[in-house]
Amino acid sequence: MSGVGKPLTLNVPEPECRPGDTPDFTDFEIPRAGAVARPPVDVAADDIRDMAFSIVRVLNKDGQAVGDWAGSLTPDDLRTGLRHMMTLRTFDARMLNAQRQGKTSFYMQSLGEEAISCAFARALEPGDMNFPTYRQAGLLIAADYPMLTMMNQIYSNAHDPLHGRQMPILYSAKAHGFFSISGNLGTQFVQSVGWAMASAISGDSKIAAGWIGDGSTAENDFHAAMVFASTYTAPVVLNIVNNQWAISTFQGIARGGVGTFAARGHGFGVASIRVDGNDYLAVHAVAKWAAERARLGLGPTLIEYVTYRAGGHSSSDDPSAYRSGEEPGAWPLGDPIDRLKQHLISIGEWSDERHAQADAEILSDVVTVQKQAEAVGTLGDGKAPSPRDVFEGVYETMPPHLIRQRQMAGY
Amino acid sequence: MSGVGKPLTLNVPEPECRPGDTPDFTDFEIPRAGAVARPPVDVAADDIRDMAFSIVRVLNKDGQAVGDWAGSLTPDDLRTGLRHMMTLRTFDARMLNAQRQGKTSFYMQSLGEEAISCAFARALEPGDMNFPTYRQAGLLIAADYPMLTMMNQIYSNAHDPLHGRQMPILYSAKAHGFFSISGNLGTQFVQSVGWAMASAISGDSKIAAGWIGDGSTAENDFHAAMVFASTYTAPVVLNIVNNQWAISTFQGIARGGVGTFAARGHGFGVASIRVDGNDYLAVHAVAKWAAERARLGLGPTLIEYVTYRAGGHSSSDDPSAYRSGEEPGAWPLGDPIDRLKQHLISIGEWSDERHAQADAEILSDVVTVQKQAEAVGTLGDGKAPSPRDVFEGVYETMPPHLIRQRQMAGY
Amino acid sequence: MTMIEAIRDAHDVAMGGDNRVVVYGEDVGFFGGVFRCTAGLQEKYGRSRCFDAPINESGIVGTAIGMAAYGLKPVIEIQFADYVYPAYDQIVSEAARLRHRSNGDFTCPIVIRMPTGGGIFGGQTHSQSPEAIFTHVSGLKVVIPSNPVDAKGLLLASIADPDPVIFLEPKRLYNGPFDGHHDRPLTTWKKHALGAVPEGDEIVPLGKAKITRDGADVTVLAYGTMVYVAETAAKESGVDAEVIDLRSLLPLDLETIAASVKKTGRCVIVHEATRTCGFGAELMSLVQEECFYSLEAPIIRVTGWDTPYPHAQEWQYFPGPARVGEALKQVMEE
Amino acid sequence: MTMIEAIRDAHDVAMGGDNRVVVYGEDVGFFGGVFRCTAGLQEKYGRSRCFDAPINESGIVGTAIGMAAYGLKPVIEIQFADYVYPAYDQIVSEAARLRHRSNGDFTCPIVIRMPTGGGIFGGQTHSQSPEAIFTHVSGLKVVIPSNPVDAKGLLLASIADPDPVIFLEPKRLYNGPFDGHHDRPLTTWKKHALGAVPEGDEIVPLGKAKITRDGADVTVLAYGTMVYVAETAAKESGVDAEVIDLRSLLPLDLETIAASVKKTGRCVIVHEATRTCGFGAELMSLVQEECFYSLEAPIIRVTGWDTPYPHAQEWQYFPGPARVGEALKQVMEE
Ligand SMILES: Cc1ncc(C[n+]2csc(CCOP(=O)(O)OP(=O)(O)O)c2C)c(N)n1
Ligand SMILES: Cc1ncc(C[n+]2csc(CCOP(=O)(O)OP(=O)(O)O)c2C)c(N)n1
Ligand SMILES: [Mg+2]
Ligand SMILES: [Mg+2]
Repeated sequence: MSGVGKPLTLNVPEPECRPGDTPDFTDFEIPRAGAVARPPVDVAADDIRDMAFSIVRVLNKDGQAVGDWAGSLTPDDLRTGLRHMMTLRTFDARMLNAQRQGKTSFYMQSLGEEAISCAFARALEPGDMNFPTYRQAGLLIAADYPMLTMMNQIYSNAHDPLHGRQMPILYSAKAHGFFSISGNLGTQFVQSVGWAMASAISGDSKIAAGWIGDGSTAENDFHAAMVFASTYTAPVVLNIVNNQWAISTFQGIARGGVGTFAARGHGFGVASIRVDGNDYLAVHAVAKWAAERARLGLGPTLIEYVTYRAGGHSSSDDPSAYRSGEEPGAWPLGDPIDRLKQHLISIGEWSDERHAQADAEILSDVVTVQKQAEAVGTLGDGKAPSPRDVFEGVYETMPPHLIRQRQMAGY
Repeated sequence: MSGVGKPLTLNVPEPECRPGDTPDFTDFEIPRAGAVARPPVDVAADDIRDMAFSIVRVLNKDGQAVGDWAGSLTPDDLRTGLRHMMTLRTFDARMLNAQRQGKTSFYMQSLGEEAISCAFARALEPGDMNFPTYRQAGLLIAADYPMLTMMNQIYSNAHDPLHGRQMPILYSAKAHGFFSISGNLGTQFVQSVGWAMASAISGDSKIAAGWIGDGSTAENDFHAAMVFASTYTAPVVLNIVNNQWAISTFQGIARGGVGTFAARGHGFGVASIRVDGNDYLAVHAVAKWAAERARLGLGPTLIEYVTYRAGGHSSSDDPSAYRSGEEPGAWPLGDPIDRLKQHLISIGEWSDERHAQADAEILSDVVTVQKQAEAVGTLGDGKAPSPRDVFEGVYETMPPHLIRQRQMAGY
Repeated sequence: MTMIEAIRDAHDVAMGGDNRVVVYGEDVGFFGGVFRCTAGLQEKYGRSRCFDAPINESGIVGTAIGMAAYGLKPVIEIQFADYVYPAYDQIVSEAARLRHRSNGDFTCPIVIRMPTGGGIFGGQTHSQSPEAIFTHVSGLKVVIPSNPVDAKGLLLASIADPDPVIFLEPKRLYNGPFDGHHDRPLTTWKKHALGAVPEGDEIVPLGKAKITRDGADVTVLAYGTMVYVAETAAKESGVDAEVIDLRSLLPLDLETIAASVKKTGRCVIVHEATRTCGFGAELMSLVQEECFYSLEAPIIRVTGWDTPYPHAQEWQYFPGPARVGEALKQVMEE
Repeated sequence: MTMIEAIRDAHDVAMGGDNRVVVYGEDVGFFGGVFRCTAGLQEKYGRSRCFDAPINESGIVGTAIGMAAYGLKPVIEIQFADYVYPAYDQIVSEAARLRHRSNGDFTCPIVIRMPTGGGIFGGQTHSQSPEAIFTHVSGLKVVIPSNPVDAKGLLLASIADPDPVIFLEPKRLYNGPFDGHHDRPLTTWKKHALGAVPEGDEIVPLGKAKITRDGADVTVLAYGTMVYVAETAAKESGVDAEVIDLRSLLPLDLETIAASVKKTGRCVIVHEATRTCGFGAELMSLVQEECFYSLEAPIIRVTGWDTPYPHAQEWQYFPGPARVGEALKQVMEE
C-alpha cells in the first residue's frame, strides 16, 4: 500500500475526440436554463462556490428566457445585440476571406463566441476599460467603434491608426474602453488589475475587465492577476473564455484532470461563476452582476464562459489536423446567433424574414466599408504607412540614437 | 445600488499588530488536537476540501498524542526527532552568533519552525528529492548530512563543497535528497514538479517535495507548479511553510483577505491540507500520508504548515521595526521542541534531566564541529577556496573565452 | 530535406538513441508543433516522451530543469522566441547557474529550441531575435543554424551537450534559403546542397564557425538568415567579401573570425536583432580587441533598428542585401 | 545626505507635487524597503499611495503598467536587480512597447527602481548588474546614478519622464562613496561634496553624462560604483585619465564620449556586469564607430568575469582599482 518501489507513470491528458473519432458530449454536464439562482451582488465568495461547477443559463432549448438571471434586457436591447453578433460574424467572414486573397497577412475570428464580447460590452459603462485578447473584437463592434478603422488596421494601410506597426486585429481603442492588444498571451490579465487598482487609488468609479483564454490561464500572469486582485479587492471583472481549444491543445492540458477554470478563483476567495457563453442573455446578466459588484467595492469576480471555438485558431491554422471536423456541429450549447434569433422570434419580436433582411443589410454595410478601406490600401498595395512611423513613438521624444538610425535608414 | 459614480477606495491589508500593539490571536481559529479525521490516501481531493480550512493537530495541550493522525512514530523515532530539532536550533544559534562575530557574511535560521523540516525528512525514502528554501536546513540535519560540511559552506572556507561560490546556507546535497538552494524565491517549486514528472516518465518510484514560503506563494512559479502538477498528476508533495511573515510583510499580503494558502490547491483539484507546523507528530503523519499518495500515483498534495518565524528574517533583519516584540511569545501553537519534549515526558519516555543532558551533548558536539570548521577557515580568514574555482564549473568544459578571462585574472 | 524535417530528424535520432531525451512544449505533442518540427514523435515514442505542455513558458523551462536534475535530457520548444521572456528567470537564474552553484552536484543538460527572426509578416511578437539577452548570461550556450545540415548536426550536438543550450531556429529558413529578396520567387531546400542532410547521428560541433564564402577584402560576420543575405550582398555588390557563418555564438569561434579579419583588414557585422547591445556589439568589441592593428577601416554593423519589429514596414526593418551591400562598399571606401 | 536619503527625498518631492505618483514594492510600505529608500512615505501619504506588494515581481510591473495606462505614475521597487527577471516579459513585451504599438493611445510612464551591483558579499543573487538586458530593448530608458545629488535629480527626472525608466541604484554606494579598496575604512556621503543634495525638485536631465575628472591621455567610461573606482585608479596609476560618469545609458550622451575620446585617443571602459554582451560592448562599438581614426590603441574593457558573482571570491570578481589601473597603463603602452 505504501507504493515504495512501484513504478510510476506520467499522466498526459488527452481529449476524447481526435480526427476520425465521433464527438461525444454526453459526459458534459449542462444544467437546465434557469436552474442556477442569482445571488445578491454582495454575496460572500465562498457561499457561491457551487456556481463555479455549474453553468448559468437563461435561454432554454425552446428559446425562452427563464430563471432569476432573465429579464435584464429589453427586446430593443436584444435586437441590438443580435445585430452586433451578426455584424461581427459577417465582418470576420469578409476579413478572413480578404486574408485568403492576400490582402493582409493574418486574421483571427470570433466564430461561435460572438455572444461573449458583444453582450459583455453592453454591461459596462463609458470610461470602463477592457484588457482584451485577440478574440474580443465584439467589444469594439458593440461599442460602435468604426468598422472602417478596424479594416484600415487589418490592412495596415495609410489610415491604420497604428501606422502599420501591429499585426492585423491587434487594435487599440482607449476612447472605446479597449486596451491595446498584445501578441503575448496573458500579460493583459494582471494589467487589468493594475488599472482597476489605479481607479480605486484615484477615488474614481470606473472598473476594469480582464480577458484571457482557457489555454492562457496556464500563463503565470493569471496567478499574478488573482493575487493582486484578491489582496487589494480590485474593482475588476476577470473573464476566462473557455472555447475548449488552445490552437491544437484541448482545454484539459491547461485545466488538469479535474475542476473547472472558474474554480481557480476559489483558492483566492474570489467570487467565481461559470456561464453559458453562447447565451447572450446569460452572458449579459452575469457580466452586469459582476460589474456591479466591482463598482460597489465588493471586489473581483472570475467568470468562465463556456463556449466553443467553431473556426480555426487563426488564418494560419487547420484544425482538421487535430480535432474532428464534426466537433463544432456537435457542440451542445449551440450557436449564439441562432439562439438569440430563436428567442426573439419566440417572444414575437423577430422573424426569419427580418433576420434575412438584417443579414443582407449588414453584409452590404460591411462590403461598403470594406471597399472604402481597400480604396485606401491593403497590405503591400495602395497607400501604406510611412517607414518613418517605425521610428516614431518608440519614445515620446525621439532620442539621438534613433534619429541617427532613422537617418541611416533614409527616412 | 449600481455603484455608478460612487468613489472606490484601495483596500490594503494590514496586520492587526505592529510595534507597540499587543498581539491578540483570539480570532485565530485552532481546532482541538485530534479533531481532523485522517482520510484514506486515495480520497478525492474535493472530498477533503474542509481540510484546507482546518488544522491537523496531534499533540494536545497536555502533551498527549490524540486522534487518527497519531501513532505513526515510536518513542525512539520521537527521541530522534527531538534530537534533530535541538541540534538544528543549537546549530542555528551558534552560526548566527558566528555571523555576528564576523566569521561569515550572512545567516538564516529556522527558529520556531524546526518541526517542519525535521519531521518531513523522516517521511521520505532514500532517493526522493527535496527542493528546499533557505529555511529547511532541518532536512539535512535529519538526513544526517555532516554538520561540518554545512559549516564549511557557511564559512566559505577551503573545504566548502561549493567552493565559496554561494552565500552561506545555500547548500546542495544531492545524495541527501536536497536540491541546490536558489537565492531566487519560488523557482524551485516548479522544478520539483519537473523532477517528479521525470521520475514518472522513467517508471521510477521516487517522489519529489517542493518547498515555498507563505510570501513566496505569490510568485508566479507557484502557479506553474500547480498547473503542471495537476495536469500530469505528478508524484510530488508541495509544501507551503506559512510562518506568518515575509521579511516585514505579513502573510495577508500574499494570501489576500480570505481563505488559506492551502485553499490555493482547490482551484487545481489538488488535495490540500493544513497542519500544525509546530507539532512534530502532526507534520510527520501528514507528510507520510502525502508521500504515500504521491508514490501510489495518486498525484500531488498541497500542505500548508501553520507556524511562526520566531526570529528575524535573516541576520540582516531587525523585526522590531515592523512587528511587536511580544508576538513570538504570544504565538498560540507554542514551540515545537517544548511540545515534543512534553509529549515524550508525558508518555514516560523522556525527562527534564535527559533533556538538559541532551542539550549539553548537542552543544558540545556542535562546538567541536565548529572548531574543526574554523580551523580550516572562516570567511576571509584561514584557508579559502581558490579564485580559479570561480571560473570552473560554469560549464562542464571551460570554453575558450573563459580560459582567456581566467588567464587575464591571473589564476 | 527542409530545415523542419532536419530538426525533426535530429529529435528522432536523439530520442531513438537515448530514452532520457524527452520532448515537450506548446502544441508539440499530438499536432507536432505549429511549425511541425516534432510531428510524428508522439506517435513513435509515446505520450510520456513527447507531449503537449500548458501555455506557460516559465513552467516549461522550470519543469525541464527539474527533469534535468533528475537525469533526463529535455528538449523543449518555445513556440516563438518572442515568448521566451516569461521563462527568462528560470533560464538565467536557474538553468545557467545550476552546475556552478552546486559545484556539479546537479547539472542542467536541456535544449531550449525556439523559432527566431522575421521576414514572415509576424509583426513585433513573431519576429524577434533575442540572442543577445542569452549571450550575456554565463552558463548558457547559444546556437543558431542557417541550413538543414547544420540544423540537424548542431541540434544533435546541443542535445548531447552537458549544459543548457539556447537553440535558435531562423523561421524564415525553415522551408528554404532566403537571401532577403522578398519580391523574388521562393526557393526550397530541395535544390540546395545543404538540404542534403546525412542520415544518422552525425553532429556538427558547437563553437566552430564556417566560412561559407571566401574573400580577400572584407570579412562579414553573420548567422541565421543573415548568412544568405550576406552572401547575396557580396555577390551583388561585387565586393570580394569573406562570409563567416558563426553557427554558435557562445562558445564563439573567435579564432576563425580573427584570422579572417587579420587577412582582410575590414569587417562588417550583420544581424536582424535590434542594434544597441545586440550580439553585433560584442563581435565588434572582440574584433577590435583582437585585430585592432589590422583594421583598415571602422567596423560596420548592419542590424535591425532599435524599434519594435514592424508589421507593414517589415522590409524596411529587415537588414536586406541592399543595406548590407552598401555597408560593404562603404567599408571598402574608408 | 546618503544616497538612500536622497532617493527617499526624491520620492517625497514627487509624491508631494503630483498625487498620480504611487509607490509600491516588496516591503516598501510600512517598513519602507529593505534598504529603507521609501521609509516614512506610507505614513505621510497614506496606504493607497505607498504600500507593500505581494512577492511577485512580474505582478508588480504588470499592475504598474495597468496603473500607468489609467493615468497614474507608478514608481516601483524591485528588491534586488537580481530579482527582476520574472518581470522581464512585462517590461520588454509590454512596458517598452505600449506607446509604439498603440501609437500613443496608451503610454507607460513608470519607474522601476532596483539596487544593483556587488561589493556587499551578497553572492550571485544580490550582486548582479543587468543593465545590458535593458539597454538592448527599444522603448526603455536606463539610468544609473553614482552619488546622492544625481540620485535625487535623476530619479525626479525619471519620474517626470513620459516613458518607462529602469533606475539602477548601485547599492554599494547607498551609504558612502566606494573606490574599490574594500580593506580600507568606509567613508560616508556626509563628508562628500555630492552628499550635499539640494532641496526641492531640481532635476538632473536624462541623457547627459558628466566628466568627473579631466584628463588628457585616456578616456574612462564608467557608471555607478565604477566611477569612483575609475577615479581612484587614475589617481593611483598616475595616468592622466579623463573619467566620464555616463549617468544615463539609454539615452546615451555619445557627444560627450566622442569628444573626449577624440581628444585623448584612448579609451578604457569599466563595468561590473559580466563581460560578454555587457553594456561595455556597445560602448566599445560606438566609440570605434565614432572615433576610429582618433584611436591610438585598442579600447580596453575592464569588467566582471563571465561567471556568476561569487561569494567568497568577491574581490577577485569586482573590477577594482588595481585592475582598472593596469588597463590604464596598458592602454598607454600600446
Ligand atoms: C506568451 C505566449 N506564448 C505562446 C503564444 C502562442 N499562442 C498564440 S495563441 C495560443 C493559444 C491560446 O489559446 P487560448 O488561451 O485558449 O485562446 P484562444 O485562441 O482559444 O482564444 C498560443 C499558444 C503567445 N502568443 N504568447
Ligand atoms: C525573486 C525574489 N524576490 C525577492 C527576494 C527577496 N526576499 C528574500 S526572502 C523574502 C521573503 C520571503 O518570505 P517567505 O516566502 O514567507 O519565506 P520566509 O522567509 O518567511 O521563510 C524576500 C522578499 C528574493 N530572494 N527573490
Ligand atoms: Mg481557447
Ligand atoms: Mg514566511
